[in-house]
Amino acid sequence: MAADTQPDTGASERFEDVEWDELGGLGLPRRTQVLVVTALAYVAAVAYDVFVTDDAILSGTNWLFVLTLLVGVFFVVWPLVENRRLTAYYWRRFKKNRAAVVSAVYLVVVFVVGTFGPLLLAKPELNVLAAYQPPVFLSVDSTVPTTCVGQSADGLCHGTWQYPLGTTSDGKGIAKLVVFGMRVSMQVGLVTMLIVVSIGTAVGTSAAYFSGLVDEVLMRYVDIQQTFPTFFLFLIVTYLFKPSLFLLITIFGFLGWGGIARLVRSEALQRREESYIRAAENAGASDGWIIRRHLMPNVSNTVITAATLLIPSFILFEATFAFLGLTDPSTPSWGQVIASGRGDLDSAWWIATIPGVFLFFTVLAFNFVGDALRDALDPRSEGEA
Amino acid sequence: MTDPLLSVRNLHVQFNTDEGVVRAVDGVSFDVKRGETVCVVGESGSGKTVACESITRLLPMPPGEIADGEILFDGEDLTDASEKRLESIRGGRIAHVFQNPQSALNPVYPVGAQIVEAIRLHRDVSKQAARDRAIDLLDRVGIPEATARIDDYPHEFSGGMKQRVVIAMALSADPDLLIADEPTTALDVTIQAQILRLLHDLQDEFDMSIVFVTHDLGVVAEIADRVVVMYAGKVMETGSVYDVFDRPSHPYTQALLDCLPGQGESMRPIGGTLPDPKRPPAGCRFHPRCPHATADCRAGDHPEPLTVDAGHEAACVYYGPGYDSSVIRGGSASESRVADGGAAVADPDDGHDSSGGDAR
Amino acid sequence: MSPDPLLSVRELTKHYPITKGVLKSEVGRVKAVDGISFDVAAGETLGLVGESGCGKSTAATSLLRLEDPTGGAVVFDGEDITDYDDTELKRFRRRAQMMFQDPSSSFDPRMSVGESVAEPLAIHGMRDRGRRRRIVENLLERVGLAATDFDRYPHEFSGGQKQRIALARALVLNPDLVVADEPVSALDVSIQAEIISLMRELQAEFGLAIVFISHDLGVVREVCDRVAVMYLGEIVEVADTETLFEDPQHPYTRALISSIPTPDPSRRGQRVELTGDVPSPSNPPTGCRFHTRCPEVIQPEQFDLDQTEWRRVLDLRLRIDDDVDVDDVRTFLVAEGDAETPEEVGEDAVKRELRREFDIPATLSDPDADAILSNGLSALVAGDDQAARRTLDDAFSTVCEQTHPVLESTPQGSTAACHLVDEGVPIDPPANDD
Amino acid sequence: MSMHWYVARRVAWAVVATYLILTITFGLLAVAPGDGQTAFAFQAATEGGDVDEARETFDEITGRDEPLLTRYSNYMVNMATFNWGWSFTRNQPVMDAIAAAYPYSLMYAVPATLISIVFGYAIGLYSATHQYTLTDYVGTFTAFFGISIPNFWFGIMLILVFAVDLGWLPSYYQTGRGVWTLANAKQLILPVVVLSTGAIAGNMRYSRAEALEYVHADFVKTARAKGANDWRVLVRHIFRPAMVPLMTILVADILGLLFAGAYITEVVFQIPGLGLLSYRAIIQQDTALVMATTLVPVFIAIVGNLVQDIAYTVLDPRIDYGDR
Repeated sequence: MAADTQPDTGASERFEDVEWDELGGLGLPRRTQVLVVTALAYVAAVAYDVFVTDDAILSGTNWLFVLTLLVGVFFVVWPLVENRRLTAYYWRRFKKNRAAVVSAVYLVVVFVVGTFGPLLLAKPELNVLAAYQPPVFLSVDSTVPTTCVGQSADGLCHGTWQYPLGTTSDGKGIAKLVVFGMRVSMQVGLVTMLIVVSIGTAVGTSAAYFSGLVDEVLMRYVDIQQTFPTFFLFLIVTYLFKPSLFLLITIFGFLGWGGIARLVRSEALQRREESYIRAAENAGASDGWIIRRHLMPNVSNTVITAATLLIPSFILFEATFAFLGLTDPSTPSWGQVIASGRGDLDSAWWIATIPGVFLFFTVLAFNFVGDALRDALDPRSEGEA
Repeated sequence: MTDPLLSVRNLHVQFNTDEGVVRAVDGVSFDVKRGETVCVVGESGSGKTVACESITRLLPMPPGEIADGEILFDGEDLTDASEKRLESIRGGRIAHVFQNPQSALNPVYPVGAQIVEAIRLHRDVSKQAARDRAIDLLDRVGIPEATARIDDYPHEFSGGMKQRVVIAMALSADPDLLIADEPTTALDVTIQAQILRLLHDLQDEFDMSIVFVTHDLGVVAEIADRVVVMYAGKVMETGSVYDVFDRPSHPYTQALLDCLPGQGESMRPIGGTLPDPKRPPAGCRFHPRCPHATADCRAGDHPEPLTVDAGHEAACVYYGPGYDSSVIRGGSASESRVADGGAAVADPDDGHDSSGGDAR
Repeated sequence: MSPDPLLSVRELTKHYPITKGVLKSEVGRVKAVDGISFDVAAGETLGLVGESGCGKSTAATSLLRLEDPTGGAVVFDGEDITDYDDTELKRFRRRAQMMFQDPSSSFDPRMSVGESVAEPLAIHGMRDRGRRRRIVENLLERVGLAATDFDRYPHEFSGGQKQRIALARALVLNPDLVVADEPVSALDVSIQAEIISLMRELQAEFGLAIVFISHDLGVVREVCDRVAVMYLGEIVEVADTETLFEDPQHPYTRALISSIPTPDPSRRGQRVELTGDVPSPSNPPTGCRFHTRCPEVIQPEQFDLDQTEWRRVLDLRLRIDDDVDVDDVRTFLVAEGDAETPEEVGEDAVKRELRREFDIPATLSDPDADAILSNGLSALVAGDDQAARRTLDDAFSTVCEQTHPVLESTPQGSTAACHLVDEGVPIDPPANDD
Repeated sequence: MSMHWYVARRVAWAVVATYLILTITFGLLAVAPGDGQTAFAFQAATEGGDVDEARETFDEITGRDEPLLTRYSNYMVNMATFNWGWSFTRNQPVMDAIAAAYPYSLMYAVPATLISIVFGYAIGLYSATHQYTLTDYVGTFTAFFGISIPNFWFGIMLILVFAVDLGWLPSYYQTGRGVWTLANAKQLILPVVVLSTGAIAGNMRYSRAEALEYVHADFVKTARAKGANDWRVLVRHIFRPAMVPLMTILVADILGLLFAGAYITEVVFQIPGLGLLSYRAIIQQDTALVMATTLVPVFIAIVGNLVQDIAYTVLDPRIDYGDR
């Protein structure tokens, strides 16, 4: 079996020679150190923004978005980089699904453009003169736009590069709106997901770990929360209070975690029965060690998959409410643009169509990626690759 | 002598996977006579289950595929039988019992309903008559208070009792052939003994042939009339149970016997691992682990089955011209085998079974 | 055995409460382990065998305090570990390790096997990553793998290889005791042999004591110095391996040994067969727990029944105490076509059927016993369950049911808990009816 | 624990959940700024009434001037007696408005539900039993399409193509046509398509996943070994056990997907059902109507969950009543 035995380098040590009494306690791993420092810095920055400055540097939603990105770096990117061999193995499994790879690339583009685009671009502005411009390479009857910004010929108004995707009825460039919409969608999807996953994981692991009464109380609460359709709750709340993106994110975030909590609980209960947890216990590991080193990483596979599949539903909810006009009208979102184009279907079809295409593909991409992740990360199919 | 009930001839079954073609069964032949018990024995991954599930095409196809060979059952070639024809044979003339009784019964139906279903699929009888027969069958396989238990659900039975229910279901249409795939592996030894006894008694009562698949040579010795030893998709040795146990003639059979624990003498591991099913070694499939391997074993095709004695064949070059078979058969041939578990393998190709050679 | 064993288990008990309702009130207890005692000397291998559900795995986890025992003492190297606090327990964990049955779940799929093997080192304070790696690489080579396997993940290994790695993990803290719970049961015979040889080699090299848990007596015979046989939470016999196999004293041990299939077709059919399943540990039988299945169960003095007949009569009696429903028997006979309706089935037919169901001959070899049985059955068929039970219980009771036997030394040098042993009743295995 | 006891517990639980939800909505109403009041006052002002008087009248009507506890008990009693208030925009009791609207919702939601169950499960099962075939790939891909496409946008696109461009179907729903007329059927086509697309996809995906759990199960192999044909294996041995988990999804699906989906569909197609009623009430700040139209689906959801849990116990003999 040991065919490729390496020559003894002389550096090898034998376990029976270890003097146990000489060994000291544990140090914190590097990731934890950096994590603590970053967390402190983040809290300080938020506190400064809230208590010291008058003008908010970043809105609440944006601070949450930054937090989401930091969490992503520490709990997804860092472990992936640290365990390169495992990452490569998951990647090999993931890339079998070509649609998912394409989707992932698309999502990265949307993420980058949506995150950084709005920093570089000015907010789309109302310009009645530029209303109803068709997208570039396309043309529309000259009677549709009030004035044609691009070339006008044979009674047709042609699109122009100034507004590559055309304009809305109030003259906002759709391309810009799409970019700003990307940010809203990414923020809603990712931040809500972070809240849902954090609470869901915390509740799920606590229920599984403490069991008994704690488990009973938490899970019965989840039962109630799950019965209450978030869609209608949000309707009531936005009706009674002022609608905003922040409100949407918090309501869906704080009431949408029931499914994840149940999932994490059942996963954690299953994992806890596995021999490797017993083995670690038997080696003298503390509860904290087991949760941190074994339970969390192994439950994370399921959570990541579920989270990826949750994101599109949040994006869809946001778009739906924006379409209904139940969100903050000053935040440009895809749903809003679609709603604004609804009355002009027979003349300016592109207004409702183009943002919808982006919305559709973004949701589709998340679904593809989530599905491929499930296949790639599913421990049950481990070893088949 | 009459024709055998079942005759598997040069059967090839393969799986087409992304990583290549797996020839799980690669030219297997054996016969089952009426009223006889044939044991197909081999390690996990030897292709024994695939071979047996191909007989009535229970194996999902695709991805599986019968690439070549014929399966003659009572004179009829099942490899080109229609699905409809196979359905009437399955459970009718050929019945199956599987390894894991815990999952072999549908959890949402009472056991009685499942036996009644099996009966009514092959016999045009009333529900009441089928139910009466189901009670009778449950009683015959040793379920106490059959009348009371017929409406119980599978989860209300212990493992051994479930296996009895599965056997009752298999017997529902008086089959001519029972294919039992490791029916006792998941059970305790004490329960295993009960089930083996039961099968033995039922065989006489129902006058059927049994193909019994197992990896446990102890079980083989207990119930077999004849034995087919498989390794890596090939048949290594066939013969009567006495031939095979008293005069094991293939080095692989000897190795299998030697690694049985608890026989009083010191046990010897075979060494090495099963070959990669996608890239089996040239020549004899067993040569990388065989202590007697010669240059002839390492090249060309797997050896043809050669006659050792009447009715006793071994696929080993030592029974061919130019070889002295006493090298293998003389005494305990395994002396020359390297006792160390790992170091026996010299072939670099399968030194490391990264694909999980002995994994299921 | 040396006067001071490394491990000494005394009256170890582990009960699981069965709770019911919202208030979780205890309605019963699963007596998984019910007062077992044994010693393991340094460097010795003790086998713990029994059918599934006999409590052997619970015994393992309780004696290592992976679960807290309900009662009893576990003395390891002179100290009772059931009194240990967390710090002491952690020190104990370094010296006692466990190996698990299922190779597919014994390793964290997200850790390389090297990290898994090195984990105990880190837990016990070895901070130097490089040093951990050097030690583990060396150890992997010694269990027959390569140093380069350190970075590979569990899914890249076969079952047999994983058990080698599991062995490495159990050894890496240089323990004095390893508890191996069915370490080879999930493996093919040929792979089993390899792991067993490896375990034997390593045990010799490091002077390990091993508690080897298995349901496979063949494997146990291969690796163990002494064997303890468990049945329903109790130890029924302890003996040196060879003594146990050559001259088993407890009928259960005899039945277990006889159930092992032997690769010798000329010896087929010569076995003592146990009927039925292991009873539930939540409600174990009174007296000797094995009396419900024991082929050698002692008969009352006034009868002289054939042992097999007696066993079946006792089966019938015990079942009637539970739930034999005469109406079911009638329905059965209707299903069999003996009558049109349950009411038409005659009394004699029911009695015949009851006897048939329990394989009791039409007349017993002892006429007195037969008369009593016949009376009892008549009462039962007449619908007087009480009278039937009284009649049968009075006549067909056994010492095995009433008195719990204790472990006693036997002339063969083993200890066994059986009335046959302590009463010196000559052992007379039942005739095989095959 | 017996099944009756279990069912009783679940029913009691549903009552508790209802009570909690009503309390929460009451709490929300109590803390929310009185937009309804402002609207009412504004309406009074435009009609030439006295603003302050209007405010007081409003408070009186809604009982806002009474102590919190009294208001709470009044609210609960009113809720329990289905005295759900007065819709000032429609000048009728809220219950009447709902009674008038719900047939329109049923008119397209019922066919959409049936279609999505039948087609969803049929395609899902077919896909599962024909795994890795071309039809399976097409089926799965279609499911992704259905799940990902936003209902409202899909509706608009269908209107754009079939109503605006091709002119085959009307783009908006018009009332006043007989329920069983061809014209009515015609104008229901697009809403049904929109609503069922997502639901079919959802059902298909879940039923495929569930069925796949069983396709390779040992007991399915046993059934085939008995000589059962493919159809029988599919229906009796795969679909029946898969029904158990599918029940859960079915209810969640009908409630979640259809209710939320119906809401948006009605707005897009201007169908005067519950969704549009609710939407208009929100726009017009008709608080009593908003509360009623949102609470109706919530209560249906509670009842649905109850039914689902009970169905679960009927379908799965293995369920341990004490465990839940």
